[in-house]
Amino acid sequence: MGFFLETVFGGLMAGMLYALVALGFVLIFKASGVFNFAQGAMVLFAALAMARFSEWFPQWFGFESLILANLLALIASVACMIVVAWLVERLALRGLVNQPAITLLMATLGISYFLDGAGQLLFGSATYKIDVGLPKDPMFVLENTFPGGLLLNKEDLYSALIAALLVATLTLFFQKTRTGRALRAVADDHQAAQSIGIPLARIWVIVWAVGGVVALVAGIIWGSKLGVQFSISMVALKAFPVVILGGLTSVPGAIVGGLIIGVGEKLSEIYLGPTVGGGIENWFAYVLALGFLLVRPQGLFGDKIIDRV
Amino acid sequence: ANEQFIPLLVYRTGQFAPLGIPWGDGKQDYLKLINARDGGVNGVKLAFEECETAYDAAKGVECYERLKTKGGGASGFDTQSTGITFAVTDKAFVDKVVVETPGYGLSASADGSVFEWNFPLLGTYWTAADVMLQDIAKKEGGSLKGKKIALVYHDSPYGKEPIALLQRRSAAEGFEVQLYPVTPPGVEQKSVWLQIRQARPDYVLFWSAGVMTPAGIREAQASGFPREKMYAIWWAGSDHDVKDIGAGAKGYNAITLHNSSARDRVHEDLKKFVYDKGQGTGAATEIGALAHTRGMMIAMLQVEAIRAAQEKYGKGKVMTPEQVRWGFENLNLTADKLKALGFGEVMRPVQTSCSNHMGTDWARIVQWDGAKWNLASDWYQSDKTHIDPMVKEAAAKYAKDKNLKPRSCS
Amino acid sequence: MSSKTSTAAGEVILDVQHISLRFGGVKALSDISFNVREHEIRAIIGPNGAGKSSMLNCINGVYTPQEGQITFRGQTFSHMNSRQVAEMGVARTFQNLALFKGMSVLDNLMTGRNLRMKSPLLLQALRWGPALKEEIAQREAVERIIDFLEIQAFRKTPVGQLPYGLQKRVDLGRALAMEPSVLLLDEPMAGMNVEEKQDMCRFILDVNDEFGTTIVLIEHDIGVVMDLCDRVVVLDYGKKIGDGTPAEVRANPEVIRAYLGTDAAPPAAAPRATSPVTPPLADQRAAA
Amino acid sequence: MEAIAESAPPLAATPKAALPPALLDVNGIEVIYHHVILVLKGVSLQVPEGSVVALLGGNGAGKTTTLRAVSNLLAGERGEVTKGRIELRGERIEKLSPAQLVQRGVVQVMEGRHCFAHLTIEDNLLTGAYARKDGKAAVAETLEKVYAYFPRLKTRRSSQAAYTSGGEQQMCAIGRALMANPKMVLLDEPSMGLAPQIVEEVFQIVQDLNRKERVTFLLAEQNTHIALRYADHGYILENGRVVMDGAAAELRENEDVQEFYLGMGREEGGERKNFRDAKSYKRRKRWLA
Amino acid sequence: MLYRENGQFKTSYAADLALFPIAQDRWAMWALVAIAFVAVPWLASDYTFRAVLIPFLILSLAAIGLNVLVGYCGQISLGTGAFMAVGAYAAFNLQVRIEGMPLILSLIGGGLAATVCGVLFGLPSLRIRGLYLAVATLAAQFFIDWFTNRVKWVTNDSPSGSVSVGPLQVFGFDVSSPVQKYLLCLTLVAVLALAAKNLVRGAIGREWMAMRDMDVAAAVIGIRPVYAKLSAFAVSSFIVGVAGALWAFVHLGAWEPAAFGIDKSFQLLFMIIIGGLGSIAGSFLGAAFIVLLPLLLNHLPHWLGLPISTGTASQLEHMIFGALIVFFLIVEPHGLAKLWSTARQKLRLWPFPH
Ligand SMILES: Nc1ncnc2c1ncn2[C@@H]1O[C@H](COP(=O)(O)OP(=O)(O)OP(=O)(O)O)[C@@H](O)[C@H]1O
Ligand SMILES: Nc1ncnc2c1ncn2[C@@H]1O[C@H](COP(=O)(O)OP(=O)(O)OP(=O)(O)O)[C@@H](O)[C@H]1O
Ligand SMILES: [Mg+2]
Ligand SMILES: [Mg+2]
Repeated sequence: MGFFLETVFGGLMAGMLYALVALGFVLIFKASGVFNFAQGAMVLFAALAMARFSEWFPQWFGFESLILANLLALIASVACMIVVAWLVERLALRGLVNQPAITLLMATLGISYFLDGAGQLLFGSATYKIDVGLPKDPMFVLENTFPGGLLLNKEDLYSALIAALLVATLTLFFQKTRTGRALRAVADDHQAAQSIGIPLARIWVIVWAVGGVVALVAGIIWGSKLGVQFSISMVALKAFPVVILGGLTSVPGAIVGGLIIGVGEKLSEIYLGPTVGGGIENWFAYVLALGFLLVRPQGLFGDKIIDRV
Repeated sequence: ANEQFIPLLVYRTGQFAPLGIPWGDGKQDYLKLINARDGGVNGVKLAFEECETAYDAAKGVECYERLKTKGGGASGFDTQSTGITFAVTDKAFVDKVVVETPGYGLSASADGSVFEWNFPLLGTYWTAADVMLQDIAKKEGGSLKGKKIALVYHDSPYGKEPIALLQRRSAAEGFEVQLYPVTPPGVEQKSVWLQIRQARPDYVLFWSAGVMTPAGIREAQASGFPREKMYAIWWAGSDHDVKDIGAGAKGYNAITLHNSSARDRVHEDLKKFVYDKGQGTGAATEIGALAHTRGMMIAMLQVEAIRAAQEKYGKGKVMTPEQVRWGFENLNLTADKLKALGFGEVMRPVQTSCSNHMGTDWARIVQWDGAKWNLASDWYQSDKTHIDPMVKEAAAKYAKDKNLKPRSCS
Repeated sequence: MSSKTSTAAGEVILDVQHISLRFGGVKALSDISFNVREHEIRAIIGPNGAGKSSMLNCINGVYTPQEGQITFRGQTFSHMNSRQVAEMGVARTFQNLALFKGMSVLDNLMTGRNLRMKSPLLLQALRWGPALKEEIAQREAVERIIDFLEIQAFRKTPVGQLPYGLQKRVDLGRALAMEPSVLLLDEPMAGMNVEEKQDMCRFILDVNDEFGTTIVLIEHDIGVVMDLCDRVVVLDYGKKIGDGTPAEVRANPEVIRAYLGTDAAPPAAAPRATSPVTPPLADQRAAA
Repeated sequence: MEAIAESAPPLAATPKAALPPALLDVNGIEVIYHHVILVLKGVSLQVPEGSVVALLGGNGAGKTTTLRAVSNLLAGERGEVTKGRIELRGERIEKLSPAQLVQRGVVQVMEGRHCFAHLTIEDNLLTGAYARKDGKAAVAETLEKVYAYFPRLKTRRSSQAAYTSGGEQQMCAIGRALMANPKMVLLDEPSMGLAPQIVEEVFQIVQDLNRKERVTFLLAEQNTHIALRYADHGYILENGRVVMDGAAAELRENEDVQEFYLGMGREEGGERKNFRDAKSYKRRKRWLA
Repeated sequence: MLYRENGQFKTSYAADLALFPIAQDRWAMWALVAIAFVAVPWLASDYTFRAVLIPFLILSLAAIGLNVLVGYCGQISLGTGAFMAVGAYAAFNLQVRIEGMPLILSLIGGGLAATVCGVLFGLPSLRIRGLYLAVATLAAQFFIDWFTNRVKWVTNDSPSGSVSVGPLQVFGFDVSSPVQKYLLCLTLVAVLALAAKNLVRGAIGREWMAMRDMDVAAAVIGIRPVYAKLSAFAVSSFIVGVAGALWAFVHLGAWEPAAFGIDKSFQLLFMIIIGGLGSIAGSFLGAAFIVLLPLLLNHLPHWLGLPISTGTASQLEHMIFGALIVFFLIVEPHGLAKLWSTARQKLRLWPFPH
């Protein structure tokens, strides 16, 4: 029982981390109709910026404080992501107004290649470290109830908290503001949105910048866990089933999807894996998402797919 | 031109770049050193060209095709990747160029009678696993009986190589093997380590690469598995793998082909003849890092093969790939020779032959103390009773599949 | 005209009985019944959102009504299956243009003949023997329709690039390519000027005359409806409020209230009686 | 054949001295789609402030393209203006973004509705007010006004636009444009798919806004009858050229216009011809002869 | 005014249905075929064959397969790599398990196995659409990655999970030299490309495109979505499967599952988008672009004599590659094929501007 709970809990925590990356996808999709394959690259880029700036600033300005270094690096990284957003709009999206979703998707793949290259060129391709003081050691709770206690991971706990906070903010933003509505309009029909005076350029810069900041948060958390290196862009692969399951257009869906996928894959790996040789959690996540989709083709909380003549 | 061409397949980008960069730097640095210090091999300058594979087999094949005939024929490919090795091995038979895979590649290719063109010098994953088991047995008072040993591995041919050996030895010695595949890239390993927490193996052998390594160590830390009970393969035991985790990785063991922390004359020469002149490939701080030293060592083996070939086929001449192959097959680096080369502290003697393309399989364990690697064991050599028949079997199967007629080595 | 009235008295070919359709809270159709006789031109009119398009969607299986049934040539269905409907010879056009945008005009029309193309995949891949023969035969048929609709010049143009009005014509062409016995037209003349409407009317009348096709037509241009149709159904808010000849419907006070309005009707056409009788077919051909 | 003399050749469509200064001045524009398809071949037209100008013409004449050129929505269709000038109150606007145009008070209602499928009718309308800066109350007021114009929309306010009927969507699109409180509206086929009563209402609204709030309208319309009834001035486009223009009343008297656009037979003395009597598919227009 | 069709009249529908109705195109095509089959084998170097032409041909084939599914039928697939893997491993098993199995039959067998898989993973497409469908195909990708890695018999019990094939023979001829391999690929690609072209311009192709453009309307005119979608999956995976088998047998010779990873899927998707969705010629152009561009970028510093490190060069290559993709999409979202046809259109009108 204790082990089962541990597994579930581990899954929930992992799911929260996936959700954090998934959130970036949802945000950009919901607000511009672009399925942003570059999200992984943005996570990498942001994390690299954060890691390197926090390493460079103390060298450049000759101070030692870790907190100050992190703070300055954070500001610089946010600035970086805003610049990225601006460039993306200027150089890519602007020329692709009113194109079909698949073209936009491909463009983001191009962007992702570009960011991968640029990030590593600017910041290096070795492993770097982000240390924002997240605790690493295990924590055991309920030691009286279960022999050996329940293993919890403080780092994950903190990360989950941050993710939850971010989601709440974004949900509010979408539901309650005029801009939120405009964003959804843009996603539906670029041209019509233009025709009634929604400034696509500004909207896209905003959305991508927010997407960039979300990527930064994800990058910091994953980076402090794994070290910052090219591979970190692959956490995006873990986020796909999450977004799809939660529904491409739903912010809370990212969280719920994350939790389901997190728990689902851990349980499957631990209880099913050994019988078939293990290593199944990756595809199991997708199969899980697929199963849900067969029941609800638009994902759990996604907008209903419109099907009318 | 009087130049011997050496192709350098590297990966400076992608998932495995942190390992690939110092490795590639080391290879290039050593060649530069030979040119700068000795004016080449008996006057034959070494020419080289890098080709980026990004650890991708198809790209590796392209690099191989591009470079194999360059400069009168390539003097041997260190592909730096198991996948690329697989992809080019068959071609190498036809093209007649050497594939040298120190510490990786096909374990079976140690059999030179079948694998004429492959040289898994200094060790394979079978010898590595064997040495790890020996060290564990030593700690456990000589016997592994009744022990539980887990293998957490990168779910690819690279990670799977040791399984065959582990299973064979477990059958013979009565310990239990638990297998935990990790799907690449391995960013999320919670379920594996939860399973380990439950199954409570006595030791974990860690066949990891890239981001899987820090992720695994972190997860071990988070789930409270003692790092002292972890044994990593040499590709997961470099400085960059543990540096950022620092104290969190304290106690983590890794096997190594060479005395990693040793600083030998070659390092000084490199600094003096190359880096001080501003010719260094990487950052000077990298000199002495595990992966960098390993790169230099691999380049040194290649250079020595060329030198050996020259002794037979004519000093001061450019060797053809076939002549270089002979050199690889007739390496004899004695302790004295190594010392003269500046590698005396770094590694043990190597001698290859027609039937033995591995040369030697000395290895030892190092341990991370939170800030640096320390030697944690003496040198071991693998136990041939299991490995030799396995190599023979696998090589024979390969020969049969490929319609190859093994040469006779006697 | 006289020939018309006699054929309009043909058999009932399509009979819609007590159809009700709801979308959540929206009652798109409630208890609608009407029938269509062989060879007649039947109109469905009504204000926006009355449920006209939904009615057509029920007939060809895009929507499944919650209640009621549809009898087609003696067979009764409570739910129509699109493919079956197509096989039975019902074709339709769409209000919002449902053309295959990425395909050329020719290909769009050719899809209309797909039901007739039966050669197996492998032969198609070889494009050999029966497959090629079939392709050519169907192509001929389609070319006739292209000539008929006078869209020769756009044969190879992707339909997405055509102006709206022409797209409507292609939409009709695709339906015609199916050689249907019943043709359902959803606002075929929206977005056309009078000249083009006249052409379109001509096409419709010719199809009706030459091929004997039964036509169900939704149209907001009352002039067209009055001139062309034999009988008219009027829907309002999902209810049927009128059914009869154009003249009857026109006089129906409820229809006037809900749809026509008192003065909104276009300038009256020359009274039907005095208008010349439809010229004989030969005459039309000469003119064409 | 006399008509030829009467109808001005395309390029002679110079501003008439009698007209007030043009709000919108389109001068000899050429539009090319996909770099190869030449669609507009030198179209010039003027829209005086406070007027209603109708663009007439058959399918594919280039009406929509002209409106897109004015509102700068061509880029999304891969079209571009390659020649000529477009001026709004004397300011060149070819380089402005559609959003900047909306800020200057020019809003387009696109052909084919283009409602935001996933948004409710009300949200659709509210997004129309995105560019407005005059506060919530004013927007709410306009919303009520739009609902008053189109009561049908009010009953369907909370359904997603994709699930409304064609006509409802058309109303939504028009209403959405009105929400921006525009100074000039480019209406592309407003009557399409609307029931006759509603068509009449839409044009009443146009007239209303035009008279009371001096909103200028440029409308592309196939329903020539009604368009000429409400417009001050008309341009007839054929094949990407302006073939005729003039005051609406004048145009209505023109024989060709009567025959081809109003469907009136000459013989019957201005009566509408029966649709059954249309004889042939192809008749030549005199100005193309 | 070399490129004119004036004076060329088509007198029958058969002539109009011909692959290249314009004579100049026809000549150009024959010339191309002649060059490919005759001149190239004489002229090209081993390196060109092995590193450029063979991968180009095989990837073109895979791209054609994917284009059938994505470009023609509108079903997004991110699992192409997996279907290539199925083709490769199935062909491998046929080859090693059946004594004397002819190579061509193994390749076709690989294709058929991929077909079965493709149809299986295509089933969800009956309910799931658009980007959501990508998840089904990703499931295929990851599942098959895992399957080939984990299930022993797939690799004929190779302990490491990597496999290799012996010498190749077709109809008793050795296929070992690069030229022979090239000709084998070329023949197969030519045949399959022609077949694919015939399909997409025939009845079934129209059904696919109809499903892609407007599925409800397609249903109303009597097209069965089940048949249309699944046949697209089947045809697509067959071609992709054969390509996979070729990639493994002819190009790599020995491979591990990673050779057919998700990167391959993305790469192929790139090819068809850059080349042109819904265009067979586009698949070739796209493959050429994606195969050649990195080589070109790779050589560039050498040619220019720029002393940049391999790492930097490779990062720059990434950036340029990404930028070019975006650039192309902006210039012509319908890909190189469309760009080419626009150029042709202009050529036809030349020297008159419009
Ligand atoms: N996106 C496009 N790509 C290519 N050609 C186009 C495009 N849009 C319009 N055209 C072409 O431009 C010409 C003019 O079209 P436009 O839509 O402006 O006509 P219109 O007068 O609005 O016709 P309608 O009354 O049918 O709407 C047509 O010949 C059409 O084929
Ligand atoms: N799929 C659907 N989901 C929800 N509501 C629908 C759906 N289809 C139609 N409706 C509603 O049903 C009613 C009737 O719609 P329908 O399209 O049949 O009207 P119509 O008579 O064709 O009107 P118009 O003349 O404007 O085209 C409308 O109020 C519409 O909003
Ligand atoms: Mg309708
Ligand atoms: Mg138009």
